[in-house]
Amino acid sequence: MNSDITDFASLAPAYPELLMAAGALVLLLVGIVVNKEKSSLVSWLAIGLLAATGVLVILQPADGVIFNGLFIADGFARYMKVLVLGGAALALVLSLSNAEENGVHKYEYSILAVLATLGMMVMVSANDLMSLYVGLELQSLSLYVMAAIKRDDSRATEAGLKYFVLGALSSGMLLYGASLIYGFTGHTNLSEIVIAIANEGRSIGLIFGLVFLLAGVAFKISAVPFHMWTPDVYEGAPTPVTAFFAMAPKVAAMSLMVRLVMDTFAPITSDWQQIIIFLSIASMVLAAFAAIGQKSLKRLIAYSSIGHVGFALVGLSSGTQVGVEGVAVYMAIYVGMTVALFACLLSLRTANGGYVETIEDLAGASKARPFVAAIMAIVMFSLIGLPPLAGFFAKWMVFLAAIEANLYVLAVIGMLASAISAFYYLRVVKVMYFDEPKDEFVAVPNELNIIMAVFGFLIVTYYFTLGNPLASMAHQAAGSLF
Amino acid sequence: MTFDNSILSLVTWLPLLGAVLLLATPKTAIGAIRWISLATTLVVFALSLALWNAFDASNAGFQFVVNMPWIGDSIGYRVGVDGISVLFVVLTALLMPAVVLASWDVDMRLKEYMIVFLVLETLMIGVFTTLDLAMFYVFFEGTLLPMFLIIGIWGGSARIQAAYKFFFYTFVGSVLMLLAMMAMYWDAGTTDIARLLTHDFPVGMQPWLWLAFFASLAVKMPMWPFHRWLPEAHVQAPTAGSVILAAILLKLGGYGFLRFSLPMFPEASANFANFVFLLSVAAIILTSLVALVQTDIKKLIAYSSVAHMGFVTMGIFAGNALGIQGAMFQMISHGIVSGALFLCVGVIYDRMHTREISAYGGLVERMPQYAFAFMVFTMANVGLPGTSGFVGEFLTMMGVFQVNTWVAFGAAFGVILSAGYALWLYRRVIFGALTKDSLKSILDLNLREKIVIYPLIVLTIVFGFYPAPILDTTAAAVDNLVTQYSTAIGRDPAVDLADQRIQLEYAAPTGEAQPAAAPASH
Amino acid sequence: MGLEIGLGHYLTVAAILFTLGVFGIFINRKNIIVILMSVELILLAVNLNLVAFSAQLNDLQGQVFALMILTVAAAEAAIGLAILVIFYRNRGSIAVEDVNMMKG
Amino acid sequence: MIIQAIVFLPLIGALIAGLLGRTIGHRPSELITTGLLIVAAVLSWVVFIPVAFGDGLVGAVGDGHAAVLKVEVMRWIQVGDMDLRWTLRVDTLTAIMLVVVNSVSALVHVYSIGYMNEDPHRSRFFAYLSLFTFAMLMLVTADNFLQMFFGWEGVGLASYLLIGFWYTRPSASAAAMKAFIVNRVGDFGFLLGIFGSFLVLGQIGFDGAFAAVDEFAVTGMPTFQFLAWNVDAMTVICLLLFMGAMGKSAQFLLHTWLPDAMEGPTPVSALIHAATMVTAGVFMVARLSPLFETSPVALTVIIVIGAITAFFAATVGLVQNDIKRVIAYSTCSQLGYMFVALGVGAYSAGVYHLFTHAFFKALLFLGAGAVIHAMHHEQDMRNMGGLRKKIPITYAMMMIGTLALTGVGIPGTNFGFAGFFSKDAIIESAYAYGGNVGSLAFWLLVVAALFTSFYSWRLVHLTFHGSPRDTQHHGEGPHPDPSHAALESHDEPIHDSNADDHGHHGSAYDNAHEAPGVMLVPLYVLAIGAVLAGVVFYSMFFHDVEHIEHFFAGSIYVDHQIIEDAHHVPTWVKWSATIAMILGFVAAWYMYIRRPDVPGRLAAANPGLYRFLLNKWYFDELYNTIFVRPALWIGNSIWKGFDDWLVDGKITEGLGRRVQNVTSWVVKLQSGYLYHYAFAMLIGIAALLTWAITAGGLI
Repeated sequence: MNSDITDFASLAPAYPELLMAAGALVLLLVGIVVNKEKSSLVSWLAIGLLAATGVLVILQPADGVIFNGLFIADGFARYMKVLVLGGAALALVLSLSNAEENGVHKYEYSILAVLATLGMMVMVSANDLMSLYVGLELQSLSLYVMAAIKRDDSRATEAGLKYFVLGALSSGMLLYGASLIYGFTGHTNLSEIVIAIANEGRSIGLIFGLVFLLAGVAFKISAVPFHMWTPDVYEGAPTPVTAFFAMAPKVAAMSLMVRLVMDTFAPITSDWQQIIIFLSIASMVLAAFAAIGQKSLKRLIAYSSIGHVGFALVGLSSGTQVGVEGVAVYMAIYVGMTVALFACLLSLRTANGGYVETIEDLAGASKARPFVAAIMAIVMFSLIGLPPLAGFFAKWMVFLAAIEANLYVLAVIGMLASAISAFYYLRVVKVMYFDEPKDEFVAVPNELNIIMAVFGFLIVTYYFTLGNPLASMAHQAAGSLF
Repeated sequence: MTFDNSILSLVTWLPLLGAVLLLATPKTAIGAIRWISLATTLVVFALSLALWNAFDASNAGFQFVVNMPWIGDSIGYRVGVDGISVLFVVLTALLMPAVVLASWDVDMRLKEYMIVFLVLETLMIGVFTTLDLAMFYVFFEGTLLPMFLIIGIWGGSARIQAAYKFFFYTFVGSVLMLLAMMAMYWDAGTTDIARLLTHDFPVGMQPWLWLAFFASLAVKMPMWPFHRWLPEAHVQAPTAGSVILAAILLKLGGYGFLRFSLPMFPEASANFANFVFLLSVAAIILTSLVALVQTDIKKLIAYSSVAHMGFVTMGIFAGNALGIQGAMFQMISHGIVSGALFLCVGVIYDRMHTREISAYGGLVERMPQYAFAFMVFTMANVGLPGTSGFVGEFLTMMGVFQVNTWVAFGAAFGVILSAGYALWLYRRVIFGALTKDSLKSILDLNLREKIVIYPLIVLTIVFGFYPAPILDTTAAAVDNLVTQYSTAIGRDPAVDLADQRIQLEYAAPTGEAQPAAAPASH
Repeated sequence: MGLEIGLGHYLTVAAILFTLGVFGIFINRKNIIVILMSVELILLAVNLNLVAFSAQLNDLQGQVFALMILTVAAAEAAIGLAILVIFYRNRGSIAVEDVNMMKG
Repeated sequence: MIIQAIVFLPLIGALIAGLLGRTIGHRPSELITTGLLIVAAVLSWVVFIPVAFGDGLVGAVGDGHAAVLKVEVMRWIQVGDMDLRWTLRVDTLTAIMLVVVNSVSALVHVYSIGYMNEDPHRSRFFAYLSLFTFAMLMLVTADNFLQMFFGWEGVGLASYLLIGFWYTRPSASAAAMKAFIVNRVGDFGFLLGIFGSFLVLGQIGFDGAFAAVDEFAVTGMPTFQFLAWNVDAMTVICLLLFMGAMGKSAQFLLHTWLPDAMEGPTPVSALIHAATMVTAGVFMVARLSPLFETSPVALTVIIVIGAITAFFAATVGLVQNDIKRVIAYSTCSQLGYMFVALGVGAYSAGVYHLFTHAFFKALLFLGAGAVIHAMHHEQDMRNMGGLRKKIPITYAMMMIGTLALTGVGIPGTNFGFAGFFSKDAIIESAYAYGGNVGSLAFWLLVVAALFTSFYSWRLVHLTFHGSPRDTQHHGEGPHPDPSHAALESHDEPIHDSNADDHGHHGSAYDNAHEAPGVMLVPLYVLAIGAVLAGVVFYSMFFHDVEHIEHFFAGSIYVDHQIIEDAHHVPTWVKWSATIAMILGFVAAWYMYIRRPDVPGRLAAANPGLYRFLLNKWYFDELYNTIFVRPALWIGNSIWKGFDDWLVDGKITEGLGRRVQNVTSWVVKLQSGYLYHYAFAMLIGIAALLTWAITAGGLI
């Protein structure tokens, strides 16, 4: 508790965050001094910074609780941070090509991304309602701006506005819940809250707080019924931004959710389990149905991401270590699939300029851009959860946990939902492969090709390549929570 | 891992290697693509023969076993074959070269086409070689993906509908099986099939597991009334697709029943046996009647497949050596015969581009060799003794007769009906005067088609007269299965192994006689 | 015999404020500015809660928390207004009804 | 070795002619197949002679009482203890069949060389013939149920191929299909019978089965649960097996395929549908006599069916105009005789008739073939007549055949044609059997004998006597009857590949010519058989019980009682058949020579009866209405109604539509309005709160 702030070494667990913070400021300076045209330089620097931080996280595994218990670094946090950083960095890479017309060429964009990522890292490592709130807000505020960064585009601004208003509402809920929890446990520090709950047991106030708090987090992972913003924001925001939204923030929020329920509220598992199960079922089912009705690809992806959050929550609702492992693996694979997906999306630009907006625009892509189409198809099948692709192994983990916890109804509903969801994923494949081509597609930037190739390969060969290491890492990560 | 044990992994993954090779070849190098695919499948076939040769039929257990943990605790890399699975491996490997040859003239996206088929081969062989529950599902379900593309991309006019139905029928069924597998994992603490086989699942749990598996396997089989997707898929799929679908993919269902339902949930299987019998007989009689009135050659054969699968399920759940051996044989034989029949349909479809029966007639005039081949397979389809088709039908009916005469009685109607639809088809397509101008110039089998079809003719007839190679291979494993099953459900294994006659009741003895009910054993 | 103001009353007031804020967000069909105010109202409710609790528990953390919230709220309002401005530039309106280009 | 030769030479011939026929040409294929068949025939006589006249089967194991010679060829199906092997079993019964099959087959091969000499597909034809012979041999040499079933189906296949040999004729391929499917109906029973006997006897091999049956004498008859009833096992099994026999031997109810089978080339009719295949049923019952003996019920059924068939077929034969159809129905009716013999327990008599019948019926068919050949493929007797002068040899042969068929002979003496001995033997046994069944059978058979002689002589008269009628045409035939539509429908114009025959000018009568030698020689040989087969083998088949015992050496069940009784029936019984025969002859002579107008008036007088007979008691129509059409109808309605409408339309795609509905509803929720979104969140919170509080039991 009373560790001397000035003793820099004692801050080892927070080195990555500190590096990020400092780096962000430096980038700001760089961005100001270099002239606007060189903005891609800033992006590369940002990517470098994120990568460096990632390396730091991996190479410098210092566990511990610092800042008077505000901040915790453990295996779980590290695992999630790597995912967050990876997702963020890849999202930035995706934004490099045609940044101009996406409106993400301004150097502020990369800096905001870095700040948002910093916020997420704080969320992941938050061990106190306050640090939790601060991290969350740092992330959210940056994201609001990123959503609306294409200032002259009315869709983008509307997306920003919606995201902001609802986000503010949700953080209001979260705070209200936090205040109640503080009031009924007498603590803001998570590890102390656990003890308090364990001693004093449940009370209506506490449950109120729990619900409001979880609702706030559920908004960030866009779980039904707190998902309403997702489709609109995904559609409105420039595609690279959508890619960013779809990966890092989800991971961060999910890890926050996991830490809260598995750690802080462990003593009242039965209470939060109800809530998580409800969120999970609602998300899976609603997403499965809603996505079928979509024409816009990005909206479809939005609903798909909602659905996948639902599946991840299936694992969490088991409340077991296997469940947490499942969530960890699931988020990792989810990030991988999303990266590949957006890479494909950004690679398919019709000759008359502009990206493919609707599903129909993909018609005959398999003839014009066989490689991209193939990767896209693979990703779609993987999102369905069809073996032997990565998506299946993700589902395997989470449902395994659910079955272990005897949540049969949940499992069956989930499985049927995934069967229904196959409808819209297959539709994409069908349009690309079975339909006749409409218009030409232009060449694909290299970095996208590389990303698609790498992640496509990993998705296909998951069983041989990533499967084993990822499983063991997730195992360690989850272990640190128990 | 000695070579002996690595051979399974080799057989399983080699086709994938071929696919990768194709990936590297430019799509314009048609010749190279064809020959690489052919070579790959041939090598795999050779290996599978070596495997069969090295396989010790007297050993009822798994052989060439490789067993190592892989992903977490729940997924391992485990392979091995026993008398039940090894033959399917050979069958798959046997038909793939035929399929490649049959698709020699495919001009649309040949590269992707061959890649998809090679991937499919790996998945299909994997289903039979894997000994890991999770991996079984991976392969089992994985076959959906290439087949969906095959039907959807290279299929006929209404291909999209067909592809979707194929996908959803199978997928919806399988997800339940997946959950059942997870439950099994938590109950037994392993996904090692070899260990699961010896694990006693709680009797209360078995019905649910059984039903979950049934949901998936019955659709794959397909059993009546879950068969509706099959005719559509067959009609729309390209020839090669139909061949694989009928010859191998349908067998996954039967294999699943033999590998999981019967040995792992014996009590449940016994309780559901009558239910299965009912569906089987319904399949045999009703779908045969439906086949009788088809106007599309492929549809007719598809429906007849459903009927023949009825014999398989019937035999499996008879639960005695006769029935199960018969079911095994029936599956292998049907693999050869139905595959060949679809190849035959492909031959005339390539020439006339129609599957309408009414568009043909009198082909024997111009295509005597074709007529001969088609006759052989038709007769095998009818179940004429001396063709492989007979042995399976006979054994399954014989086996089920020991258990339930009603079922055998119903199934025997299939004997009449199959003759009905098969011969009628033959008469309308092959016999009669060749009056249609479109057919006047039709050509007989060319060399490539002969190379594909004639070996199958030989097999059909050889296995009809000398089925021993197949029956001997399966014998030990099946006997083992039967013993476990009947012991588990409290039946007398000796009877089910047919080592002993059933205890007859005797009417009042005629003439001077010992007290009745003296068991007439020999 | 004056009325004793206890924790309960504070919580009630805070709850009412919170509800007002929320209702302000979805009953109001007119103006987005109102929504921003409602958000502030919510945060206010939260602060009231925290302070009340901290007094009750005589523990400072609550008040620290409240101060943090005030700070962040300011930033939030700033960003909100900024977004609102560019939105107005694009659409020439800040009526809530007009914020639905994207739906379905 | 000799046995294998007998069985497999035909197969070799078939393979050569079938697979290499195109390359080596027609003539070689003909010669090879025929040559091999002749060798096989000679060999089978070599096997048979010692059995008949020497001291039993050469190389047979077991004493004279059960002399069997077995040659194992290879394994077949082995599951559990069901051990099936391809084994050739030769005993007396088999030896007889070997002789019959191979001799007739050889002769038919020779005959066909002449008959088919213009057909472009000759080699295929000979391949089929030899293939059939092989299958038939496998059937008669079977050592277990399944091998018998193999031969059973094999001959079915061959007959299918041969009936449909002129595939361009729709009627031919239709008849072929009908033959196969009707036979399959019989096989339905046969198969179940096999299953049953394996279940009850635990044996698939004959010896084992017979041994098991013997045990029942001790243990009493077994019963088992068949379908819903607990029944006497052996009765059910025997009836099921007999069902198979009915199909193959065209017995009443399953006879409809035989007349249509005449679509095949005439030699085929002679070989398959007269001499050999159709007698397979008789052979089967005889072979399994130990089983059938255990079930009086089954035997009774056999008698009744047999008697009815004999009578029914004869009645239909009375009015047919197609020369081949007449003989076909006669075959049908003669088979009925055989079954009666089997039923009453005089198995030897049944086999005896099978043996003699083979010769004279083959003779008749080949003779008819010669006539048709002479008349350039005209088969309608109403267009023949007076051929006696044109084709005297054929005429003579037909006369011999007719005399044999009608059973001309003097009771109590050794003078008589083949048919005389065997048929009288059966009739006497039937009478000796006594009881209602026995007497019913007896009278039906006697009447049938009368009809037999009537239609046989009618055939002779219409064909050979009287004046040529082929210049005139349908319309004023002997039958100015109202049923011409029916007639047309029955006699499709004979189209055959050798078209040159059709261009001939002048009437067929003028161009009629005697058949070439290659076709006549077989007739001579058969004629000898038709004359002598009866008298020579009389004692060993029927006359003397000890001799029978010794001759058959346990290959069939021999009931001393019935045979003894048969020998001591009243004299009027012995004469009954002969008298019936004479009456028939007189009637035929009166109606077709003396007063040719009578038949027409008779037909006109009672058209109902006439048409009833002409249309074969309307069996085809009946089956069409109660089996074929319903089957198709059901198939159609299940297909359209269940598969397509319900499963596909309503359920599968219906589900799809439901999903779409839900979707459109869900999508509406996403209205795009902020306040709706906020509201949704609040609802969510409220719901969660309520749920958490209530479910948590905090209120």
